[in-house]
Amino acid sequence: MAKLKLEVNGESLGVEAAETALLLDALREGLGLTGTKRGCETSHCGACTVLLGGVAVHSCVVLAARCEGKEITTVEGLSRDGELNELQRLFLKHGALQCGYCTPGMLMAATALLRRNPKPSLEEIKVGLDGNLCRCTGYTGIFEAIQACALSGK
Amino acid sequence: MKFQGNLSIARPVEKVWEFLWNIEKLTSCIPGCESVKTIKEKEKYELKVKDSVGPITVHLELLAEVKKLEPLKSIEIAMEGKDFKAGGVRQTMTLVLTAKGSESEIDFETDVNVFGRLGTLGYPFVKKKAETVINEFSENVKSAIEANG
Amino acid sequence: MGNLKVKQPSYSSIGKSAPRIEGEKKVSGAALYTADHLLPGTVWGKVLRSPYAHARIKRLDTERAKAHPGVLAVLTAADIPAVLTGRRLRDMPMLARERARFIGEKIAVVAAADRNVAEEAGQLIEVDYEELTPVFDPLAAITEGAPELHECLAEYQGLPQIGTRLKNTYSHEEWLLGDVERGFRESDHVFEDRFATQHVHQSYLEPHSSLVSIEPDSGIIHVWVSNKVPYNTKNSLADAVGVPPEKIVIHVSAIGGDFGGKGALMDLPLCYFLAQRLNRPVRMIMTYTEELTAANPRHAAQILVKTGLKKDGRIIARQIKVYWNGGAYGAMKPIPTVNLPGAVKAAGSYFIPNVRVDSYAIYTNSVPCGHFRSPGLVQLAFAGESQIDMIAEALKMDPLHLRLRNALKDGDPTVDQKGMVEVQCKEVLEAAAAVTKWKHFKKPAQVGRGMALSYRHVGLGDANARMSVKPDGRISILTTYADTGTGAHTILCQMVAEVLDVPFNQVGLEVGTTDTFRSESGTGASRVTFVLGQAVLKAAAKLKSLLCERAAAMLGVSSDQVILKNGRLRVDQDSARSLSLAELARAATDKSFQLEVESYHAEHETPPEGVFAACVAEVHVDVATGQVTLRKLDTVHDVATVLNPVGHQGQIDGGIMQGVGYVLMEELAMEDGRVTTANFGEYKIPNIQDTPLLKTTLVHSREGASPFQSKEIGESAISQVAPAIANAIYDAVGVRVKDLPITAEKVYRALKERRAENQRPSSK
Amino acid sequence: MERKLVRPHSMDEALSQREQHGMDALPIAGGQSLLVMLRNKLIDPKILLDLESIGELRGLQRQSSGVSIGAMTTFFDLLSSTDVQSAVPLLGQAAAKVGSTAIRNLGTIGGNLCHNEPGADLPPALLVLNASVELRSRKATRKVTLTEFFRGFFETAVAPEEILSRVEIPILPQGARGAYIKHAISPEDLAIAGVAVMLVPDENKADAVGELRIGLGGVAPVPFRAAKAEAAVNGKVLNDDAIRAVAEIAASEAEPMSDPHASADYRRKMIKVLVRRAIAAAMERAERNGHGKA
Repeated sequence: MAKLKLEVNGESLGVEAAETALLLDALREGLGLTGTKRGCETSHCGACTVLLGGVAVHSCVVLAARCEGKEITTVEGLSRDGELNELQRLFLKHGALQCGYCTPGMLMAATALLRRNPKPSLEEIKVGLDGNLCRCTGYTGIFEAIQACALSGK
Repeated sequence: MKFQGNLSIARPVEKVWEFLWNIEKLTSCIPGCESVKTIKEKEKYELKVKDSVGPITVHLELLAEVKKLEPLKSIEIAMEGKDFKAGGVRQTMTLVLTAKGSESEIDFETDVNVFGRLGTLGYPFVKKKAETVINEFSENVKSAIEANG
Repeated sequence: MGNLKVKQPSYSSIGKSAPRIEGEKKVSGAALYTADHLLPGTVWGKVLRSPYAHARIKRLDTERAKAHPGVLAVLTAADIPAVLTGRRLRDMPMLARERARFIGEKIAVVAAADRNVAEEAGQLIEVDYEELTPVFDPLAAITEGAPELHECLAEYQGLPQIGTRLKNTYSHEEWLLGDVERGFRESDHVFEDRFATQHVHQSYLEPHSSLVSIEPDSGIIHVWVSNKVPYNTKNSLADAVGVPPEKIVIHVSAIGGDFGGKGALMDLPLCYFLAQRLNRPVRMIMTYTEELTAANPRHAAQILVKTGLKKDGRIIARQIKVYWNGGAYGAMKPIPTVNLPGAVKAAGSYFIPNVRVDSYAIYTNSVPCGHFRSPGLVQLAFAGESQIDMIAEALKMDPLHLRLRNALKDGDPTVDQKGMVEVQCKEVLEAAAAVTKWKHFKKPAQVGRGMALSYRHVGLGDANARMSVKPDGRISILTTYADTGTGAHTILCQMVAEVLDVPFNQVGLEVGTTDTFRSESGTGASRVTFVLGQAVLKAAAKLKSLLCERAAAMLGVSSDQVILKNGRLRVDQDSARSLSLAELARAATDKSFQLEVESYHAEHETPPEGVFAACVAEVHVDVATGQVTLRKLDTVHDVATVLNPVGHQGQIDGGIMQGVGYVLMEELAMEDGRVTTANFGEYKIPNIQDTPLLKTTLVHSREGASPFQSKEIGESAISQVAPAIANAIYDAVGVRVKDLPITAEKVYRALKERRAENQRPSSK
Repeated sequence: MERKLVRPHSMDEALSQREQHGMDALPIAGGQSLLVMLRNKLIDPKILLDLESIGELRGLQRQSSGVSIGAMTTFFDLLSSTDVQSAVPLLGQAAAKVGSTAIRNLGTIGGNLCHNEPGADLPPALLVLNASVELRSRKATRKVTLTEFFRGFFETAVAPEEILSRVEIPILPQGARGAYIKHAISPEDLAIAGVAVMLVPDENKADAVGELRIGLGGVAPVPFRAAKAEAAVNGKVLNDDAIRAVAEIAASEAEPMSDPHASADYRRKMIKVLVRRAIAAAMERAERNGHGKA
């Protein structure tokens, strides 16, 4: 077993995990951060998307040990002391979620997209979220929420 | 998974049968076949096959049984084996021999069933791998027969 | 009646896009789904599954597995009661007992603290199988030579006593109107076509999960499970494992998508047996490979449609035979006839005097099938609405006119309704034609348009509701109906805010456990707003009169002089004298009585009002590769009051994209009973890049069966999408593909055949 | 016995692990395919050799002789690198078509080549770029052309004691134009058929083709160059008939296999369509910016 020191949402947390443990299991089972969801576990659905060094990754195909010394952001880190951020509010306003299981991953992928490209076109939004499946919304509400967030510039 | 194919061999039927009849030689044409042990002549054999699909390595201990044996005509072999980690394999193979003038032709039909993790998650890899293994096997058989004079 | 622009009564909360009440938890990652409940000491349960489609289990040796380091328990059928389970038809063992009937059927279960150990130990279980002849095609399963899958079918609990018994058939449902033979005799044209549809997976992103923890002293069995019918599940679990139902408490948690697929027991009994044996909480979470190979997908089907028409295009006879590939067990089907609810609408949205529908649910050695959004109707609409276009082509009629010519109208009988009411069929069709300029569409090369139509009814069932005023004056609804993502909970709060005339954010909703009420149907079949909505409104009415009564006593007036207006109890004509809800609640607690009411509501009769929807699809076909690109999708929906516009639109868009996946890409491909598309790289569902331009048009009418004159939307947006796209492909390049999905390769092959036919010198 | 994770900081350290343990020390680059196989127990190496912290495997240098790309360069690095855009735009085009955003963020060129899954997007492009790979062991370094590198179904020339360290792409001839076209159900899939084409103009005859290179993916156990088809047209005028002939020959060189997405026969037929379209796309790009740089 390995003793990892992970920087998650600005906090330095110790977690015990197998040497080749995956980040998804370290976050959920190790640190009890169950906001990141376990979906397909084969790198296709995106429900487990988190930010690693500000970049969107599927935490089901990332070694936890590799994340030491890098900044990890999960959905729990988006809101500051209970206050939802602009993207979260717009997801609610535009019906960008229904069952909510893809939402944590979708929010993280959208956050990474907007950091890389603050004013994305519809096509760029589609490419930015091409690794995040949603079965409830038909994706339209998600487009609108991200476009609104880009316009608001927050 | 069912595969068919046929092989034309530039040797007379008797020569080809002599090879097919010799089960050790025949089964050693299986790619990755490391050892063949006769348990009961012309009936039961134990094979050790090690093969890999990229990083996936499979160590199979196969029990091969000769189901049907019609000299100069056809031979049917059933094989079954397990790999502790990846799962198991069950295969039947029928070879039918026909004379083509001074040469001969083998029509073969094989049905491969793969179980365990290889059977579910590995299915796409395994199916394509099975195709390449069978092509390789038939080439080995052809070159083995045509090789010795 | 044209596009009736009905003046909607002005509401304060109803008709607004109120934000999802559980939304904040979902976007912040705080929402707890079954797998998110982390109890200390929890161990994993993992299942060993049959590699054979049909086999006798001769020997089962678990010694080596039990001895494997880290393994805490290994259970097989011998260790558990020989009870058969099922939502209606009880035909499925919890673990295969001497006989495996599909690849993936559960043979044994292993418990270990480490998930990997639990998975690996399964391989150490030695099983001797004797292979039996399998049968995979329903049409073969009913022939004499087919193997009998369930010899003791007659003894099964819940076996429907209807229709005729074919081999391997556990349900034959018949729907009749008039005399279909006479209808065909009087027809000038008769068309007969066969269609085939594939297995598809609901593809909710949350895999089935269950967690069981048993309190040591009291023996209370706490259950968290991704299941939307907690009371049915509690009772069937109790029967299955032999414990009194009162011992079981199911905590209703958030569900990560259902679409009809999360109503069966799945791994729950095994989870219990392990928890009971180990005195530790046990969790079982299906991997997505297990979901795609051994859950409860939508039924594949062989469908025969025979339609008779008069010269003038009137349809006077339609006969449908549908052979459902039910899979190895019927245990996943919830309705009493153990058949598919869509069968009743097989004849389509048309007035046809003579109709016969035969719907057969048949055993085969493949994955047991269950419900998926508008079960049965999606398959039958593809067949029926494809054939309508084929008929229009043959009669040289515009497909729009053929539909308008036969569209259902008020008072028309169908196989299950004496006379339809509030029918908006023509209006929906005319609106679709108008908004897409159907008649004057100049068709660019390889572009085509297709149309389709279907209708649904709202779902039936029963529901409880409890309502109280909290000390801070907030109103709290208590339900045990899960919101599987549809937004139903938000709508309930809007309804209560409306009738009690309080601001929307002063109404909250809590989800209880199966201790809260005795029993109810649970979420499904688009019944929640209709049935639970009325239960909640009854509770609101009771609460209102209780509040007025209490306020009257405190204000010293008679209760009929008190009115509830924008959040305060006021004396009529003297509104200065009033009390806030908070004051009333505090007073109530002093006098130690609760401001709490309870209500129950049941609906057993399908309301005669159908909810119609049309779809016009525009596609481009790349003739060199056969690839279909969806350019635009117009859908038209028959609505009355729209309770929550954003929620309503979400149900439409979600239903559409599931329809798009169904027709163009989704298939649980099977080879000799084995599902070969075992992950999302192989089983393709629409992703964000596949969403075309979607345009929704609402056709308003006055009345709806659901509260506030609203109509069903959950399952009425999906069924017409597949046939509309199939018809558009025909319009674009003249090829008719009658077996789903319509992949690029199938279009390519059909195009080649058509080119070959054109070159062949005509036989005359 | 618990699996070990070894994270060497130098090639030496990594190569000695490989020398000691061979295939049991399985290198992991981006891990986007490998970790799925690990999680599902299809592979069970004793050691995972994490290449992330080896500086020598990183970096993309544009030299006069061409472009040298470290094995740990991610797809995202490739599709956003200005050097790639100007020197070998075809590689950026192919990298943009691999998997999804998250996979492009972590997946690497070295991992993609060593996994060698049929239908992968980079191999056809790298084949027509005449790329070669540098394979290093503790004792020696050798350079292998890509055609020799792809040995068999999921198999490459990497020996148990070796690690793929760099991908070398020679400078493109003047006026060369490339295009990569992929036919798949959804953009993020492996290709049902993937065709890359590089069109090198003939110095003296304006409308003739000096050299036509065709790379095919997803239509055989390994990605390969359609050598026969190329030979049929090098030096000739590329008119419609010539293009159709090239497409026919290329299709005949394939050994496609069936899977749930497409049958073998359909894959072969798609090669004809895609080769014609790729050549047209490359020629159209040639006209668009005259005979300037690729």
